[in-house]
Amino acid sequence: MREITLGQAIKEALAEELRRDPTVFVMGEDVAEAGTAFKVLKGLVEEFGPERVIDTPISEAGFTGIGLGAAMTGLRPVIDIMFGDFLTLVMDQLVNQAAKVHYMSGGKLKAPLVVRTTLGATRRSAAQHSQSLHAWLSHVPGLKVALPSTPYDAKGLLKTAIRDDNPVVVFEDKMNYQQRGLVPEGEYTIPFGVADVKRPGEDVTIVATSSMVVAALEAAELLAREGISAEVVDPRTTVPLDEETLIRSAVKTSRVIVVDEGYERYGVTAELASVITAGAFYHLDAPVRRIGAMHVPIPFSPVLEDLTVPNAAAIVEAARELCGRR
Amino acid sequence: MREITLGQAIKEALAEELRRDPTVFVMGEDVAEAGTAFKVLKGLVEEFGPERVIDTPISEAGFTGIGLGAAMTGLRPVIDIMFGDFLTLVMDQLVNQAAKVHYMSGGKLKAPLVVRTTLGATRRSAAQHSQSLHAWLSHVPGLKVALPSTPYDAKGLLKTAIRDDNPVVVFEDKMNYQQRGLVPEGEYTIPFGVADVKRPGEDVTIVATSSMVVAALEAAELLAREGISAEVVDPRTTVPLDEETLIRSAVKTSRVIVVDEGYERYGVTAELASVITAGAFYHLDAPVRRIGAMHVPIPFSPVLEDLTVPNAAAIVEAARELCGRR
Amino acid sequence: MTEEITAQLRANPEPWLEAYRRMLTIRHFEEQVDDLYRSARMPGLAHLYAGEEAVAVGVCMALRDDDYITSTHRGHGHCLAKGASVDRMFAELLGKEPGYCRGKGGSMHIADQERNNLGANAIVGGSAGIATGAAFSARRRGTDQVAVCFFGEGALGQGLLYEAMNMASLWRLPVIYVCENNLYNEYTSYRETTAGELTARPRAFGIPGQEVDGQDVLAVHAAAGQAVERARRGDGPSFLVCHTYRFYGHHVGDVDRAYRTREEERAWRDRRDPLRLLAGRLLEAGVDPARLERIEEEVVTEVRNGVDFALQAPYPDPSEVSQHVYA
Amino acid sequence: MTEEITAQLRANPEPWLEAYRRMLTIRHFEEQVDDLYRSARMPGLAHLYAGEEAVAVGVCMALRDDDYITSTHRGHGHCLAKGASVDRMFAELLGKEPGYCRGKGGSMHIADQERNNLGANAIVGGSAGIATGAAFSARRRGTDQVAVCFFGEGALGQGLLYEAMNMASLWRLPVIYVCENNLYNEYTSYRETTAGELTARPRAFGIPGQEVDGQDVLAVHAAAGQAVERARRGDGPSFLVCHTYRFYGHHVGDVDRAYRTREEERAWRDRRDPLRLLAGRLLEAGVDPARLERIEEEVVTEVRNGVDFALQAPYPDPSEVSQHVYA
Ligand SMILES: Cc1ncc(C[n+]2csc(CCOP(=O)(O)OP(=O)(O)O)c2C)c(N)n1
Ligand SMILES: Cc1ncc(C[n+]2csc(CCOP(=O)(O)OP(=O)(O)O)c2C)c(N)n1
Ligand SMILES: [Mg+2]
Ligand SMILES: [Mg+2]
Repeated sequence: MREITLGQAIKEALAEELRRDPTVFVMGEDVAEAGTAFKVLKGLVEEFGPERVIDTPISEAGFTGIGLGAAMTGLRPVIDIMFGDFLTLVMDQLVNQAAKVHYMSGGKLKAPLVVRTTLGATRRSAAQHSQSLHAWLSHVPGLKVALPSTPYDAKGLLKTAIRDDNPVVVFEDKMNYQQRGLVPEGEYTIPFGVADVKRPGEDVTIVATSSMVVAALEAAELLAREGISAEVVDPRTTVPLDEETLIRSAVKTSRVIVVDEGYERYGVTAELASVITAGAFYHLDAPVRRIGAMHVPIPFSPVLEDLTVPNAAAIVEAARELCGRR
Repeated sequence: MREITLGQAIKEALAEELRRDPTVFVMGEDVAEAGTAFKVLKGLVEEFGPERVIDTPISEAGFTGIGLGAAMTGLRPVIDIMFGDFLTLVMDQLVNQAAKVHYMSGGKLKAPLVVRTTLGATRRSAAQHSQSLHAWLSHVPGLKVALPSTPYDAKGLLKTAIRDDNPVVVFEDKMNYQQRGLVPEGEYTIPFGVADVKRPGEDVTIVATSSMVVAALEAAELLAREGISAEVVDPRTTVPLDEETLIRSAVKTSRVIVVDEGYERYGVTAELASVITAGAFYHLDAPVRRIGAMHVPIPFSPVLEDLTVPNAAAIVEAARELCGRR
Repeated sequence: MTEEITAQLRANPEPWLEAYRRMLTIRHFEEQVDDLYRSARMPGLAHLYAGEEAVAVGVCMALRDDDYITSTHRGHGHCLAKGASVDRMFAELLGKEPGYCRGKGGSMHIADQERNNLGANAIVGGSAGIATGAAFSARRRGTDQVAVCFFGEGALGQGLLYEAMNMASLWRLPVIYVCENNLYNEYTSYRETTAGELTARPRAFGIPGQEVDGQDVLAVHAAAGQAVERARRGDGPSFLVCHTYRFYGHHVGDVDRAYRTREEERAWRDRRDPLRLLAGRLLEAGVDPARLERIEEEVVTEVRNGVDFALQAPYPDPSEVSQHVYA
Repeated sequence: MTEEITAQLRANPEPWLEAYRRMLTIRHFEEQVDDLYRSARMPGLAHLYAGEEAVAVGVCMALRDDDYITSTHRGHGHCLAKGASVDRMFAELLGKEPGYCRGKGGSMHIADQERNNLGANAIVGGSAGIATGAAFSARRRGTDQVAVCFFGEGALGQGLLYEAMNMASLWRLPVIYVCENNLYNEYTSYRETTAGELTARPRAFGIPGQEVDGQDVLAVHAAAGQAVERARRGDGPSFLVCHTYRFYGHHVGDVDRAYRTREEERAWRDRRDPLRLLAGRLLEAGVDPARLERIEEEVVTEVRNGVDFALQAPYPDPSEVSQHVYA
């Protein structure tokens, strides 16, 4: 297996699917010549041409709608929303249109649409370029939501998303495109709704999504030195959610921390905590600990921004408390 | 005290605030001559004129943005978004702009903006006119979210919203405008973040929001006949949330049901359940039971639509189970 | 013009008799819907298309079966004009299982996949992207299909339309924007909500815009035909503003209609009824009045049978509630 | 025209010397920002306004202190042109406590409440509603303030702008839309993203649109002055398309700029530098070259002092992180 970056894994997934299926295309702002603002797709347009890797005006709602219309009529668009914060502009197209068209038509119309976008702070980009809004989309029936945390997952989940007959929103951690990881040469996909135990453990379960998986693994490493064995579970998709794996781990360890970079209140941590509590209540030593972003707009100043995002230290502290080590 | 409808209570609140403060104005589609699509504001334009009760084009994002600009420069707009489903169109103006401007400007700019909109299904209006999207807004720091369930609360909360220096989204249950209730003649406001115990009880706590308060009270009545004493607690605002009152009731009864008409997954019930579990874990007999809308787009057909919305029967059943009565 | 059209009619009245049948079907369908509402046999509300029949029929007559349309909350007319059957439409409006969407969509979401009707949309302007995307798709897939986006003049208030038109123009997509200007956005005159000239809007994006008498099915058809040809040739999008009027209220429950006068309504009904205008022309062109009567009888029967079918049809099984959330 | 302007300058060069000072301040400010980035002393990125100075300064010179502006991600120039001070701006860009937003906004969100700068906006087109609302507010409050909405030509892709313009036109609001056409939406030529003629966009909503040489501060000022007068008179909105060019990349990290040629850049820098054009005119009009040199010295000192101030300023206290979420 080779080691490649998360960005390369994404490009590979797209290139393979573009090659495999002529109905696939990529559309968004600066995706072609510039290869996206994050340079992740650099080179794609050279292989597939500007008819399949398409630069758009700055019209998120418009081109998401066009993507949807294309999806309803035989194509498989991959729409690029540069920053997750701009999802605010496409909520109608995604939620009132794409998510509902299959149901509203009694199963006759389909919208095999993929939206790739980002989440995550600490890029010093301030309040309008740092949000993690995946809770919103996860709330909406008809949508699926994938949150890859490694190059391997990023490639496999994106390929699955493209082949799925439903609208799927894939959130990528924008700080993570350079993260390296092992990815096999051959073709593979990762089924939705299957959590991945990123590290097995016995004493405490850390359920972590996307950007927070790295922090959770770091925390697990630190905890190991103190003799606390942490299991790190990555749901990989919030919809569908692999409740079973989460609950099984909770039953085993009796102590659970849920970490997600979205806002804590009314966010993903609340749902995961509730699902785990409902399924493992009588096995839990203590209530599930939630760790999400501080409930403030993300500030620009680095000294403030870093306070708003969960990190390994916060996870370690929560784990110690849960395990009665303080 | 007089008995008036929830719709009348809202109109009274607006009329009083329009009279009291010349900077207040109302803006939206068909709010003036037609008095809104629900006829709730009928007559308001006659008293205050078309300069203060303003019909707009069908441009939700545009007039919400205009409201925001007006709010930032000395006015107090009350923006009408006819159906809560159309919030999809104004998420950028509400979330990236209004919610953040005070923080991003280091406390210098303010956005005393009120958005009135609706939630709730069973009006046979199908998937794009029936959603309850208050979880999204509750997820966003910088916004406050009010969910009145009675004429009394509707009036008092709306007046508080208008006087608040922050953007506030008020969700009204569109099926509830004709509901009657006691409302004092005199002026009053209701502070945000103060839950209301709509019915005291001992055996089980039913935390219910907005449209679900009626269902919860109905359930409590039915349960009383079976000898189960249910306490019905209405948080009234999801942001700020009166965690204390919720937890206190949970500690008292040891059994909690949370009911909200939004989708259950990644919705308001998850947050309320998590907050209560965190605060009352060692007092709870069983995990908090969540009851929200079924995770499907709201279907048109009445025989299907009615299945998607929580009702008194479902609450009764959950309460019986929690109390070991089956 | 009038002479030319009379000549056209006289030479071959058949297509216009078919247009007459479709328009009349819409009219009777809508009257029946109103009746279902008044007699409390229909759940919810509906927005009637009566008065605007010439627009949908004139445009759809210029289309092939495999061309796409997107429709609006006022969508029964578009759906029927594109060829849907009356019985399954009634069934949908009543929330019944044989409805086009198994009763799950209802009046505001009727779609007809078999005839590439991508569906009514209850979000004003909400289908501007979808129609443009269907046109994009036709081009990418190398077909010569075109897409028609129907919308009320109220949708001119929605920014999405401009975003979509800009891309349609840049990429010369085979899409036709059909603006049905029935003078009202719900209960507000469009003059209070719409600045400038209507056809200047598409022109601002390099799209030709044309005003059409929306009560004259021949005029609509002629303008639509040109736009369709242009689109099929690969010359890009067009925009038609069809001036029309809804004979009923905004929806079936809008009965007092304080926002407009009874005189205005009467004037349109008396002098600008698209059915009477077409019937007059057909007779003028020498068509036997008996043919029109026969068509009317057939339509009345079809609508009556359709509504009976729907009333007797079963509701979907409760288990359907959680089907079709995901494909 | 040239003669008229020379006469104007000769008659009273003082305002244009002030314009020169502001433009030069922006230029030196931006060069300093670039330096801060390259030397890794600034967190994040910034979008430099160098090359476009005549637009912000020409427009803001036509405004009163109490008039409103809204700005963009490329907002330093607007902020300075409206009268903000260099030191507090640098402090903001470095995330320091004395910054205009206490370091919480940063480059993309600088606002200056004291001069009614309602803030930069990192959502392209995101302030179209806000500026229009400020104009609405001025009118409702009975003042004669006007509001200016600055945006790049990329914002023509955002539907919100059209929604706002429609209402501004209907309600004759005192707002001026200033489109800074610097030829690129990030890394894509505006010709690939923008159909039709730019000034046809406002005209479609009944708003007069005018093209202006954005490198010529006198021309910008003249056009803005007319628009401001019109707005104050109550005659409604205007739209200016200012043709301009950014001398740096899209942001400070955009150094290879493969999407445009070095020749094009050189041509603009050599022949269309708004500072050199203004300096030339001032000299032509008889201004002593020493005055320009003095201004430059003062500006250089101000910028140097400003950056020193900011570098030494404290960061906000950690407790600030949860302040100002709610008012
Ligand atoms: C985005 C949105 N805003 C508001 C509404 C409520 N609404 C339904 S129909 C309508 C008026 C539409 O007017 P127009 O587009 O002219 O169509 P018409 O009803 O006249 O056919 C409004 C405001 C909606 N459905 N969607
Ligand atoms: C809604 C939105 N979409 C995309 C972006 C990313 N983005 C930032 S600047 C920019 C280009 C803006 O071009 P233009 O409006 O011409 O302004 P310029 O940078 O040329 O001054 C883009 C696409 C954004 N900030 N907001
Ligand atoms: Mg209309
Ligand atoms: Mg530009």
